[in-house]
Amino acid sequence: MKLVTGVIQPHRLDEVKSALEAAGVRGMTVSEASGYGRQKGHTEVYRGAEYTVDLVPKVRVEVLVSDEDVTAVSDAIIGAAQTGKIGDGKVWVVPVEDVARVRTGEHGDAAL
Amino acid sequence: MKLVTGVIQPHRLDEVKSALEAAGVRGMTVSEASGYGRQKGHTEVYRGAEYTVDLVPKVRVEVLVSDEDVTAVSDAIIGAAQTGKIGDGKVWVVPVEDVARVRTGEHGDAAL
Amino acid sequence: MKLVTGVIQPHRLDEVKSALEAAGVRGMTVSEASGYGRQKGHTEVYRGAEYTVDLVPKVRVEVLVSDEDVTAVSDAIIGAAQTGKIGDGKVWVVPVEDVARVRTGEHGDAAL
Amino acid sequence: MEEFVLDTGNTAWMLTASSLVLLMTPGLAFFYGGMVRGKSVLNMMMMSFSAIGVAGLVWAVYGYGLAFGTTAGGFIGNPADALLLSLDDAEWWGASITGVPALVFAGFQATFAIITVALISGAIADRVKFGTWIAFAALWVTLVYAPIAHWVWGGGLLGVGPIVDALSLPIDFAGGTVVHINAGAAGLALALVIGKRKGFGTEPMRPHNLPFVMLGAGLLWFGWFGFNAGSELAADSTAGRAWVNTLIATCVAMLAWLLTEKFRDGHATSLGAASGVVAGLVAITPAAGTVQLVGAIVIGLVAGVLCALAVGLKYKFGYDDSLDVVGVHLVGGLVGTILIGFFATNGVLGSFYFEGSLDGLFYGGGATQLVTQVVAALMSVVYSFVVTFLIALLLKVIAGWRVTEEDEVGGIDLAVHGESGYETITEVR
Amino acid sequence: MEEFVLDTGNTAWMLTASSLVLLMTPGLAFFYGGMVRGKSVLNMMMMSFSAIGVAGLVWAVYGYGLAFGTTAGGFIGNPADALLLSLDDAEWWGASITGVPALVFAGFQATFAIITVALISGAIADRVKFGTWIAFAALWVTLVYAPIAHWVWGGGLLGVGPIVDALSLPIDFAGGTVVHINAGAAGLALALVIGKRKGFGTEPMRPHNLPFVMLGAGLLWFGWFGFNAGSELAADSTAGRAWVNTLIATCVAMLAWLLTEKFRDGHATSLGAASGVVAGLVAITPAAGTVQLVGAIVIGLVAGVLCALAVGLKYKFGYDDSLDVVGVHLVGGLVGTILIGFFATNGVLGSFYFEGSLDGLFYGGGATQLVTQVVAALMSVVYSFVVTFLIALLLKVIAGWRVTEEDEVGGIDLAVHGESGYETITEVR
Amino acid sequence: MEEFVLDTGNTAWMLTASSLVLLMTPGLAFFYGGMVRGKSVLNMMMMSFSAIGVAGLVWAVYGYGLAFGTTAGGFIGNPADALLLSLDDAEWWGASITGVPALVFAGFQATFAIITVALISGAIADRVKFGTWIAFAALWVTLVYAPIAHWVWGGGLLGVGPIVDALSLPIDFAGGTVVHINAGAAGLALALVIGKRKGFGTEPMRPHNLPFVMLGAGLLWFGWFGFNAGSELAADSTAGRAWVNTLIATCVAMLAWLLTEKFRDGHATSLGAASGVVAGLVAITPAAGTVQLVGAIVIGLVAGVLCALAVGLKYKFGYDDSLDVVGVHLVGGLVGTILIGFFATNGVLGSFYFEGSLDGLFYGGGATQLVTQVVAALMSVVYSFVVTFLIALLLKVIAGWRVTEEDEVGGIDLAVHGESGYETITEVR
Ligand SMILES: Nc1ncnc2c1ncn2[C@@H]1O[C@H](COP(=O)(O)OP(=O)(O)O)[C@@H](O)[C@H]1O
Ligand SMILES: Nc1ncnc2c1ncn2[C@@H]1O[C@H](COP(=O)(O)OP(=O)(O)O)[C@@H](O)[C@H]1O
Ligand SMILES: Nc1ncnc2c1ncn2[C@@H]1O[C@H](COP(=O)(O)OP(=O)(O)O)[C@@H](O)[C@H]1O
Repeated sequence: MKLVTGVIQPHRLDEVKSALEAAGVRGMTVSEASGYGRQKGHTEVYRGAEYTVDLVPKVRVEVLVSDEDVTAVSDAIIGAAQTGKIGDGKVWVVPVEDVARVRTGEHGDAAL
Repeated sequence: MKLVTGVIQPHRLDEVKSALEAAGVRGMTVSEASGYGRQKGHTEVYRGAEYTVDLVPKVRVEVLVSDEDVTAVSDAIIGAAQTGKIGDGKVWVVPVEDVARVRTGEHGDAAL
Repeated sequence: MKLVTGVIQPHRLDEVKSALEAAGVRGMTVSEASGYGRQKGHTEVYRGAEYTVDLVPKVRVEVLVSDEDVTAVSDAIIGAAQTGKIGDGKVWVVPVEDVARVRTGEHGDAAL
Repeated sequence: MEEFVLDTGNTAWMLTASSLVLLMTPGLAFFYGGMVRGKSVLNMMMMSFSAIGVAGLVWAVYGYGLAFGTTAGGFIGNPADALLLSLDDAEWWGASITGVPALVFAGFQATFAIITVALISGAIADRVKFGTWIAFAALWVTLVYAPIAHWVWGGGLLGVGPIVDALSLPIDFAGGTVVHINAGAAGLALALVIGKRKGFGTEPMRPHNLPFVMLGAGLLWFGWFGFNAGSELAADSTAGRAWVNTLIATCVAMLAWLLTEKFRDGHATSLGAASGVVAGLVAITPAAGTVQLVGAIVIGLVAGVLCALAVGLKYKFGYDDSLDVVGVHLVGGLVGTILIGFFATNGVLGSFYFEGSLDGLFYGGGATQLVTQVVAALMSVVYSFVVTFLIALLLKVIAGWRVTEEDEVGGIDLAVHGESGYETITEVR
Repeated sequence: MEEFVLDTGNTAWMLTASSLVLLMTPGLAFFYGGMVRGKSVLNMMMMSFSAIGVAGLVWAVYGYGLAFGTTAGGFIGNPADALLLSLDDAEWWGASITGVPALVFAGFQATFAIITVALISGAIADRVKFGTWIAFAALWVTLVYAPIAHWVWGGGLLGVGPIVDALSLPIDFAGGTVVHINAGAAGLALALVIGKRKGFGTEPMRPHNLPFVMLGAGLLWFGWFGFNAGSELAADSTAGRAWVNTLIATCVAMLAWLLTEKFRDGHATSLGAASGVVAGLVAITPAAGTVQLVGAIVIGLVAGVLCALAVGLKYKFGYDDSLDVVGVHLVGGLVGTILIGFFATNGVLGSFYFEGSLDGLFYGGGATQLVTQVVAALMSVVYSFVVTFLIALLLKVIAGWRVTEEDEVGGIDLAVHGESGYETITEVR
Repeated sequence: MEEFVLDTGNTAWMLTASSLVLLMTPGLAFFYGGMVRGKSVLNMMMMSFSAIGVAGLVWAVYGYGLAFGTTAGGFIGNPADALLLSLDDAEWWGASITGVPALVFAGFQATFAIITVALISGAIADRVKFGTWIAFAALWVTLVYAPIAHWVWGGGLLGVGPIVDALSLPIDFAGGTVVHINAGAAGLALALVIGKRKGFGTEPMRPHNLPFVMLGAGLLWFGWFGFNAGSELAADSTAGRAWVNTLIATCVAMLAWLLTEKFRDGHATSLGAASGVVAGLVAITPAAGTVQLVGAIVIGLVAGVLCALAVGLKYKFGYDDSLDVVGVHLVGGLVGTILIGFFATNGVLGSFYFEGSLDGLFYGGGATQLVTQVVAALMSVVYSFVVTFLIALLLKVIAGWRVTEEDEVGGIDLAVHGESGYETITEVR
């Protein structure tokens, strides 16, 4: 099993969710994040004092998948999140040694 | 070393913390997340317009453990987080190549 | 490729960012977290009722790096985040099987 | 009946005071709403807002008559007699004294009925069905608020008749017995019938937004000047006295609560400051126009300390008076009502209000006024507690009070109102 | 011209009422600001605050003259004639009747111009250039608000002349035609010219902070007592009637909106309560001093139900009136203005306001007043819609209305104001 | 001493105005509280709330006497002489002129003392011990506020005697020298003694909640009508003039600040709008009843631009006046106080206030009034700065001002008050 993590633009979340559903994914975990990279942040001004905010809002999507689905899932995320603009984000894959469903205690692919 | 991650129902956090303490865990990292899965979200209505919120609040618990403690720790999380209702969450295990304690710079099991 | 994750004191984020830039890192993902460990939380009092808050605020920094940069990057984080006080946090390394840049679809080290 | 001669000054003040008192209920929505957890802020606020709707409408249709209509044996007024719909300026007792139109008085009084209902909601935060609350609000204004208001202010049995003859005229300048003791006793009855929140005493239930609590306290204080100084029904020296006492007693109560906390817990908190403000306002309410500044200072001091201590009682006795309606309004109301027996100085002050009441123990009037105050307070406590308890039981049987445990844990805002207070990650895209 | 004799009571009330109405615009900033997404809360609030700045200044320099100066054919006043800068107490019509200084009246009226502009901004949330809004505000007060205010309140063609002679004197006690119908029609015109937000109808756009919406509703209600009871320009029985009607109609409208929702959607929401409050306030505005309590109750009921239904129209017809200026202010304003034709009881009530107007259909006055009300309402709708549409088109050509789509999606607060409303992770270190 | 004849209208207005001014301090708590970081919002608000408690109590016990009691050589009043506890309506100078009870005047003045103390707290945000602040508040009202109030308003050396004889009567209608210049100079002294926040000038310290800042600005504006128009102590034409000037000068200052920002930084911000509002209110304060509308417009314009520029000075000179008490209150107060020397038109206006003062340079009165204004302003600046500096040094030695650096970084709310402003992940379960 693998954990596919995508850090994407917040406004692409709906598209990514749909793409993952279409790819047969039945569950995922989403959280807020901030990104730092090529995409520039912005400057805010308060009473004349400038504040540079170099972190930009991102959303993290994590999907546990069986080994054979890895490519399909990462491609689904990449495809749906892509706008072609700097800051679209990253997708990465990490090996997972075990997964369990809390409700039932099942382990392995059955837990996905 | 391994990283055991649990995505659980927010109101089980206290129980999970206690169970982990009981299992001899001395540290963990907790963060907010939202889950998408079998558990249904809810519908909100604002001036007659419906909004479907399909993400449900979850809490992520991450515990770095030595190889021999993996099963004890995942079982502790599963046991404490289980309510038997859909949405109880997942627990997964990822291999970790190195851990360091920032304060001392120690590496490996000593850093846990 | 590896994923280096640091859980650090929030007020060290700026220093860590600078150190990572100096180490040649061009991107990272940052998120909020709460830590539980040796560092004590605090007690709040509301109308005489005490609430023990044992989670302390932390910031999580994640950096995807090529295999050869792992040590440099973890050392950079450790060095910059270190204050010597309890609660400075952890840094750990997880193997990554693949990374993709969403914008271009590039894979591997080129995606970093 | 004398001819009505308008006094534009008094009327201006009463229009203002009525507006100020109406603002108190949204203020209370913030005072209470900030104190609950984020998942139930809207429900808490809705209990206050719906109290305005229900109590306002009841008041308009028959509540004013119940409280201020021709008395039936001192117990209750005639709902039809003085129907708000046909109020005539020359017909109400205060018109010739104050030159304020009857409708202005009726409107001013409506705002009192409204906030008294809303105050009670603090005792039952986070757990009750909205429909049951609405029904309760209507029943309670009718069966509890209107009678007590009638007794004290509407020419009922605490205004004329045997009790007054035997003792003295009870003093309740702006609502110690009618509003605060009443709401406090009712809150206790409700909390007992309805039971505790899941997790009470074991799980942390801390205020989700303390600035909102401060906002509520600020708006309440502001509105309370209308409540207390408006209760003189005129813009005169006694109103000025009530105004200054409302400022100073509250200053002292805030400081007293903070000091009590500092000694006991090691911290002077903002929740303590906001709570001290409300405790002081509650306690000075019955006494505002009837004590000199030194009396106000003592009342503020006693209320600040006692209420700060009293809010812990619920943990001792195990009832979940969630936002301390008992600890603040019942205790604070008793402090003010009883200390009048010591500090009243009506002889000196002079206001049409005080004809028939005596000076307090410390001002040479003997103990009679003190006894009278205790009797009035007890009557309010007992009647309010008993009748509220019965109403609550009735509703428990007919409609049920509690939302499901799942809804309570998941958050009553979502379950009952289909909304959540704030934008969260799930909405931010 | 008679000599000016100050009435301190009426003046006290008008100073208070003016302050209350001014507070309504910051209140509106919260009512509206809480309803938009977190990324555009500041822009929403800035539209209200800047409306104060722009409309206030315009009013001071020539707006008051346009509305209340010597009439030019009933259509518009002379901007120079009654210049605010040289107002003389003895010079304005109301001085001898009310004993209120001219400047106080001018100030009171300024606050009406201000809030009317601000109300419109709800129709075009989250998407317009700030500079264009500023220009619009100045043009609109001049070309739309001032004329209609002149017609109705400034001795213009809805106050004297052929229309009044042929029919009757239209009744607009506190601004149904001048403020709410006007703002509603203008909002519709703007929404049509400016177009929809990106994602309208497809993406969720839920209120980011409902407690702020409740706060706004509370402050609006509070301020509205000044708006309605202040429109009597005196502290008298009619002001008292307006005050009570403003309370009770609003109570009923809130409950009616909640019931409508409960039946339709299954939930009684806090946004519904806040919206019902505003709908009731809007509807009672023109009628506040001219109907008895039963009329107020019916007006509140009709407004609560109709507005709750009307806010869905924008999805049917596909215009993005973002915060329902049409559904609440246009519809609510029409409800109140037209129901006056049924419920007016001026004969009984008596106020210098109503000389020349008739009782309503239900009070024996026949249908004339009803027809008159409809005519006045239509004139306001048509004039406001057409002229606003033209102003909006002009500005579209000259300056452009929309920020870039990228800025809209990323958040107008950051793009236009260089700020974000709340501290976020990126700032917390 | 003449017999006291109550004027209910003036009294109604003063009761209202007093309530409005009291609301300003909670309003300030939000204006300031929104501007600091989330981890110190409660402490910021507590400085305002505790200022109410402390200054209110001091005022009641002896402060009123110090300011308004029989003068000791023009420098200070007799604390015992006019003890608030025994105020007699017929005894104070204003009673026979205004018909307002003495206690109402004393209460009105209490609210001024309160807010002046609270204003200072903006200069020392996020870093001071709560106990030291409490002690400071008590000392400062006694040693700085009361004397200056006595000089200007209490029959002291800026009201009668050699300075007035040699020059003219300084004009401070509602508190330019007594409140704003005073608070600004004191803020500077405190900021210098106490030192900078850790991270000042290097770390971002942005407002954590700008809607709260807007709320504060809105409540301040609302309350300020009581502050300025109430300072006439009557509901008359001059009060009306003060009201209108308070509206229009503030409109202009808001627009001026926004334009200044737009030119300098490229953005018109909401913080700028809120700041412009306060700058305009500050500047018009001393002049509100004494200038015509054109004067008010110029004062607003100058204040808006100058204050927008002045808030940057602290970075240049390296003192951490955290929330710009100097840039807004000292600079704005000077603008208003000095421009009176150009724009005063007392001759025309007529109010008992202005007997003894002259018209301004632009109104044919020559330069004498201008010189007088400068002298009064300087006396306030110097006295306030020097005495505050000494008090601050004393407290530094005795009690210490700063919390530990760790507590400052970790958040003063948790460290000092044992609370945090908002629910966070750690509480949400
Ligand atoms: N080395 C990295 N490790 C972790 N996250 C990264 C890394 N590089 C980029 N990111 C994440 O990807 C996001 C997009 O990266 P960025 O460099 O801005 O644009 P792009 O990937 O399109 O070139 C960043 O905001 C950050 O969240
Ligand atoms: N494939 C997955 N990858 C990552 N997280 C998942 C996955 N499936 C479920 N989850 C997480 O587990 C939570 C519970 O899953 P759900 O399907 O609702 O119930 P259950 O696991 O009890 O069948 C989800 O809310 C989500 O956070
Ligand atoms: N076993 C663990 N697994 C995951 N995170 C941990 C673990 N132990 C500690 N942490 C994280 O590291 C932080 C610091 O740990 P702590 O024990 O307080 O201090 P230190 O590491 O300096 O001894 C914790 O707040 C938590 O976020």
